[in-house]
Amino acid sequence: MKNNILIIGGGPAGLEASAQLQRMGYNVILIEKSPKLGGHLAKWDRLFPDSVPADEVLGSLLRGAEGVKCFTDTDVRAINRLDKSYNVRLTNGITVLSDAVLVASGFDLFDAVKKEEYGYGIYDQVMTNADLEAYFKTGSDPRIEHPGRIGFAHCVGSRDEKAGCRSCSKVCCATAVKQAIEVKQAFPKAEVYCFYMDLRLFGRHYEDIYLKAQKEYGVRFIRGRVAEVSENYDGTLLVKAEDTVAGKPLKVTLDLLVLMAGMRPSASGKAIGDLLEMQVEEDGYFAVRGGIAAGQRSPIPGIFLAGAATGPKTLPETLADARAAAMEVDRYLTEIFPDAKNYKQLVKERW
Amino acid sequence: MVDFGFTLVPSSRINLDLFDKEKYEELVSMEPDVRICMACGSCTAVCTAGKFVHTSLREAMEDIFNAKTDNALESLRACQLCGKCAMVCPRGINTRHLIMSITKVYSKK
Amino acid sequence: MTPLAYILAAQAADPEVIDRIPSGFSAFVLPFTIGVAFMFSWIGVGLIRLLAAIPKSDRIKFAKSLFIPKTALKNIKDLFCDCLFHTKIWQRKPLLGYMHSAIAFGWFMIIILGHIEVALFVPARLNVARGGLFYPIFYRYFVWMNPGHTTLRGAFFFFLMDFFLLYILSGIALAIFKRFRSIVLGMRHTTKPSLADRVALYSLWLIFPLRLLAESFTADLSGGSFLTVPVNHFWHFLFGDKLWFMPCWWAYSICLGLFFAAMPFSRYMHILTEVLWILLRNAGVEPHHPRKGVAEAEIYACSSCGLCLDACPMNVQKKNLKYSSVYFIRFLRRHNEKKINAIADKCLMCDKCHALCPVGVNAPSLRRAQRATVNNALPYDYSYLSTVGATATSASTLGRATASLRSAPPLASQSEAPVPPLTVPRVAWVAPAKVLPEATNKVLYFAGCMTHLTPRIIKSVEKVFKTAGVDYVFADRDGGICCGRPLMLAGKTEAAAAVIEANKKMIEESGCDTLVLSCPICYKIFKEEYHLEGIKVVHYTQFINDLIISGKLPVQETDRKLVYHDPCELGRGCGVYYEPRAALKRCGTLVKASKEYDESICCGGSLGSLTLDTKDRSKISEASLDSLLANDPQTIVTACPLCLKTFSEAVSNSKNRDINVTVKDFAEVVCP
Amino acid sequence: MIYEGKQKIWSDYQKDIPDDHYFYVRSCIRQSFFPASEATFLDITRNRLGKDIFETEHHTTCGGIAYHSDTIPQETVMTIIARQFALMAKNGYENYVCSCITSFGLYCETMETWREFPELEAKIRENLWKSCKLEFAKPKFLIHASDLIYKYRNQIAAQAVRKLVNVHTGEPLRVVEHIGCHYSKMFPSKGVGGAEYPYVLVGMIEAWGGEIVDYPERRHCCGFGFRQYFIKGNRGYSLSNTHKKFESMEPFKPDLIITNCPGCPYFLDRWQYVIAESTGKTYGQDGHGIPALTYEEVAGLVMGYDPWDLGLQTHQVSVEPLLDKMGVEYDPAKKYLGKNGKDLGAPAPCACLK
Repeated sequence: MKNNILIIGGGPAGLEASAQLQRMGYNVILIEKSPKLGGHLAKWDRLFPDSVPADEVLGSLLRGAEGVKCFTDTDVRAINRLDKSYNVRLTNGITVLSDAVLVASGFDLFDAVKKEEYGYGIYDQVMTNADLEAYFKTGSDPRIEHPGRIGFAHCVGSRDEKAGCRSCSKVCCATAVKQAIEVKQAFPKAEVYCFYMDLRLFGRHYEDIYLKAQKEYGVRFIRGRVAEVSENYDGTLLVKAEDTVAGKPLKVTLDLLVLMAGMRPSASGKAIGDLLEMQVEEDGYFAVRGGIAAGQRSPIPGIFLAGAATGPKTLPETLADARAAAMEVDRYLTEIFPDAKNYKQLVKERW
Repeated sequence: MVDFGFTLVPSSRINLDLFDKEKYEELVSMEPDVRICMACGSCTAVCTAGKFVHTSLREAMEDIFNAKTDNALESLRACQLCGKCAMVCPRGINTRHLIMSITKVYSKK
Repeated sequence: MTPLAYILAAQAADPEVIDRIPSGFSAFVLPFTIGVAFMFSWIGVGLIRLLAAIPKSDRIKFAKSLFIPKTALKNIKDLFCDCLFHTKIWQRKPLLGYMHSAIAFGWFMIIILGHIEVALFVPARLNVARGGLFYPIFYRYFVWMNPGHTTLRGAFFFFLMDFFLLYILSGIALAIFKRFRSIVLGMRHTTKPSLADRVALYSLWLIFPLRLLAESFTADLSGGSFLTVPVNHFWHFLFGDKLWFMPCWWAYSICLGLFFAAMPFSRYMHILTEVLWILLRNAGVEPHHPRKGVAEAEIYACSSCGLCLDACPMNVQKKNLKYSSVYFIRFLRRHNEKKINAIADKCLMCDKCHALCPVGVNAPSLRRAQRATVNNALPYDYSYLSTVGATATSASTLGRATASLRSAPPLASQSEAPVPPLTVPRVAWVAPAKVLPEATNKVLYFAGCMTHLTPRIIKSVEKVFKTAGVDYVFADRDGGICCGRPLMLAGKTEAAAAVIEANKKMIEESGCDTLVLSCPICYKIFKEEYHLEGIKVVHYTQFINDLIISGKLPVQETDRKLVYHDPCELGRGCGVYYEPRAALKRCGTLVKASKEYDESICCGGSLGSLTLDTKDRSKISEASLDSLLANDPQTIVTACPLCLKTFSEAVSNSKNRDINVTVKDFAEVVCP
Repeated sequence: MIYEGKQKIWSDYQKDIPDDHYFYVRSCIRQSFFPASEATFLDITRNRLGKDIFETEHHTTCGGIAYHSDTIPQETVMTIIARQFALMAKNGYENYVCSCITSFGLYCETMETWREFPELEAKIRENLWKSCKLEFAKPKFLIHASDLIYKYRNQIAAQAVRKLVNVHTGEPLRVVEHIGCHYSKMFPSKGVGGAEYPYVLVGMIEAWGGEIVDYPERRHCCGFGFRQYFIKGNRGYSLSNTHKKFESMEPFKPDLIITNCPGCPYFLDRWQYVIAESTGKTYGQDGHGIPALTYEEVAGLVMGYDPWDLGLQTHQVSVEPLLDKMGVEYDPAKKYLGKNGKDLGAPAPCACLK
């Protein structure tokens, strides 16, 4: 008998896990709340560190998940736990009896409006990293018209307790460096500044793009968080930060400021978590069972987690996490789930 | 003018709008390595002259970016070009040539 | 054989040679005459200008030197060896040496013999007014052999002339061949000729074949020997009795004329300027400017032979060929300021091009002079140095390292002293460790900036001193100031003088009698520029070798295969090749590098270059490493902190995973 | 500037302001600098709007000046504050409205501290009883006087005789608002509109027909700063602060600055004079300065009070150009007459500032 597996979230984690589980012979049902599969990846133009088109990556993920039963525009209405399985009522009226549920609800981008001092949504020339990607994809944005000076404010909604997000979002430094290069490619005469607190370029090739940004594109990296943004009479921006390396306050007039909005736990993911009474940690991301050694099981038997639902991750990390989750689901469905007699004991011992 | 016994205090703020792009480009064409510093401070730490007086290539580069070029020259006046900084620079910056190039470009008014 | 006396007597009796053309002139000599007259006037004017540009003292020095027997002898020797025989090239590349000497010496002999012939047979024609300028050159055209009166003497000259013509032709053949396959003659790279070079070159190629043609056409009239006579017969066989020799003589003259006219603008200028340069060099007159005065003789003495191309370590990458000394000198001649500076700054100052130059052109020194024209005026402020010497008034304030103190940690006050602002001078740069009585007859060890970044050298040197029981003072244990050589190399001559002054004061007041240096960069400048009265300046390789010879430092022989790298500043810079090798031979088996002694390849870490980037440097390191690894050594030994660091990095970064070699400092190997 | 974006933020920072029955406490500084403003506040609220605003002569300073100058400890200042609150309760009020921003900030700080550290509150309760034999109480609503005028802005507009409009051009007056630092920078949620885009004064200007201008250094301190101003050697910093604000607002050509803090109108006014007299630079039209008024003064002008009754003659920067623009009738001869009609004498004319 084929087990039903419900995967919540049609982003990279959900797609990759669907593909893997389908290959293992399971009956996979994938639901996605938005009309389109791909999550944030579908909105991105190019990916760090080597600037591959996001569409290419998404294309291969979608091809991998071909044949998976997929409902877009669909959310979870209610979940009931049966003895071992879950009875899930979807918003499209369908009810699924699922033996395992994989929550791949991903992340939300930090709402940059909350950092009031940066004036996103108030000043004409302030945009976010996502807006810039959209510009790269569509080629048009009223804010971008031959900007002479462009700034990137790192850590917007990351490492900011007052904004309710203490943790690092992991991907923004590399994204900022990538976008700084891309902006320089689009506007070679522009001066580009990156305001950072620490450059967390930990991954493979990340340091290379940092060096490239400096060496080939002359991007200026200023160590200091953007503290205040105001609008000048001519609509340009007055940006203030401290150059902590020089130990002096600094100001600069910019034509465009790009806010590197960080990762926050997905709000709709949280809603589903509430239905399941899933445990959430202080940072807002779902708690995992077994700590760092086993990161794909939730504390509730039969509920699995993958991707950014359990904290900020890069795309390769998300995909690896999804594959690992698929393995975990398979292990559960072959070793624990079928044994009706000892199920509870097995769960106690091995979940 | 009335003397009130106090007056406007000059700002210590860095104003990047004063950055002289032309001169900087001249420097870059002379020694492109000025772009790749990551402000680790190794050069300053090993500096032979720095044992006696305040000398810092790292600061000088920062000062150039921050439109305080006179400070940059000041930071390098005591340099003996011994090359220790070149030996320790993790990015392999050609420090000696950079120091001379900075002096060359920014000491002509 | 007929005695010479007889030959001379016979000449008076019956004319052997008859002046064929009474006027002693033919229109074809014009191209040559014009060319050569132009060349001589050019050189004459140039010589006067050059001598005028030299300071008066140097002029007097130069004039005097010509009459000092020792210098005069050396002049003669150098002129023959360097200009005619090219012994330096012979030594390194025999085939190339043969080529050069064939053309130079052969041509020289033809000219001399031509004049002797004229002097013997038609002496009146030596007079310039009667064609003395061209007559000896075209002698064979102007004379008619008196058949049946040919003496042995005449035949002898005919033979010599043909012999040297053949000699030259063999050289020319090689030269033409070299243009296309230079590697056969031992040159990987050859100079790219300029336009004037090409004109002169092709004329030169043609001159001697044309001479053969011209002389062989007239050989039945004006005589000839083993070369020209058979060729003459061949022409007769081919063309019968109607030989139109005039076009050949015209062509020969035109080529000569072209060659001499192009000469001042081409590399061939060296044929004459070399003579002046050798005389000036031997007189001890040194250039003060990269282009003016003596330097002019020096740069025009460059033959553009291109031997420096292969010598230059930068040329492991073809793109760097343009920075070679030959091009530096070419641009100096052309006054191309921008290119001159770029080339001057790139050089590693390893001195190899100088060591290998057949005419001894000191290009690195010219480059340094060029750097000085730009960099000497750059502002600096060493006011803080003024206190350095003053406070180190006696050895008592020096950091004295006795055996008992050596292991003691540095005082907290030494390492944690706050840095005062620029205007406040530091009290003492050598922190006092212990007050000792006046030190005389003592050794002062100066590690230098770079050695402080390679602490294993310091450790080993101190170990050597301790083992050998040397009572020494460590001058810059807590760091010192720079020796001034890097400033000197950068062309900041005045700034270097300030640093030298400060160090000199400190050393002289230390009361030491021997100064030991572990850095060749320091060593070179201490030796050459410091003029330390009564203090012996030695490199630690020399000092340690002496310790070994005198039995003070016992060494253990191992079976390790060692290879020694000659640091540029130590080997070529100061001529220290022997001592390190002598010492190392006692410690293991010393194998050869493929290039060593004065041909050793710079490690790439040199402070000499101002603009060479890391990538280019690592390519040089690789090449140098390859040379050292030629005979599979287990340990690379060097005696310079820069080389040590560079090779250590080169070995660990090497793409060749089979490399199994350690890099060690000389002192580490001698006293492990 | 995207206005909708600001509106969204304003909607996030609203606070409850009761309509009536307030215990009013005055500001030490304002009573000296601009005494007419407090009088106007009481007149508008009591007489024009018919509100119950109670005042007692027994209230004292809040202790803020001493506290911020590091001369008294926190417990002392808290006890002083507890006494004020006790007076309010004793008189049967639970809504506390203060005239001073420093006080407002200090009250907020104290209440938050008590909330976080109940043991400290207990100690103050004890101090209060020991020293004054008063029953400890806390206000139900803590309000700044500008909050109240903000609350009544539409009622005031309804009674207004004129708008903040240039009568010659028909264009709204360009107004710069300046909030006292301690109004909402410490606790953004305690101020109307928060700290980044405070709405308390903007609301008044919008209601009264003016146009608000937003300039880069709008968040910057007026230059007061107790330590900077009190010590002459530091006074240059205070001056430089103010200078920076004026340099930043200059291109926007404001007609008027509206403030809600005791120190701000004073420093924004007097330092214009010092800047003009020591450097020659003026920021208003034709060598005039930019008038820096309190919100009560602006409300009074709108409601048709006589400028000299509002105390506008106590400003260094002459207000006449503004009055002319607004079409306010005034008698220049009465400018320097005291309350009793006696001539106080005109000040010596300035060299640079008209």
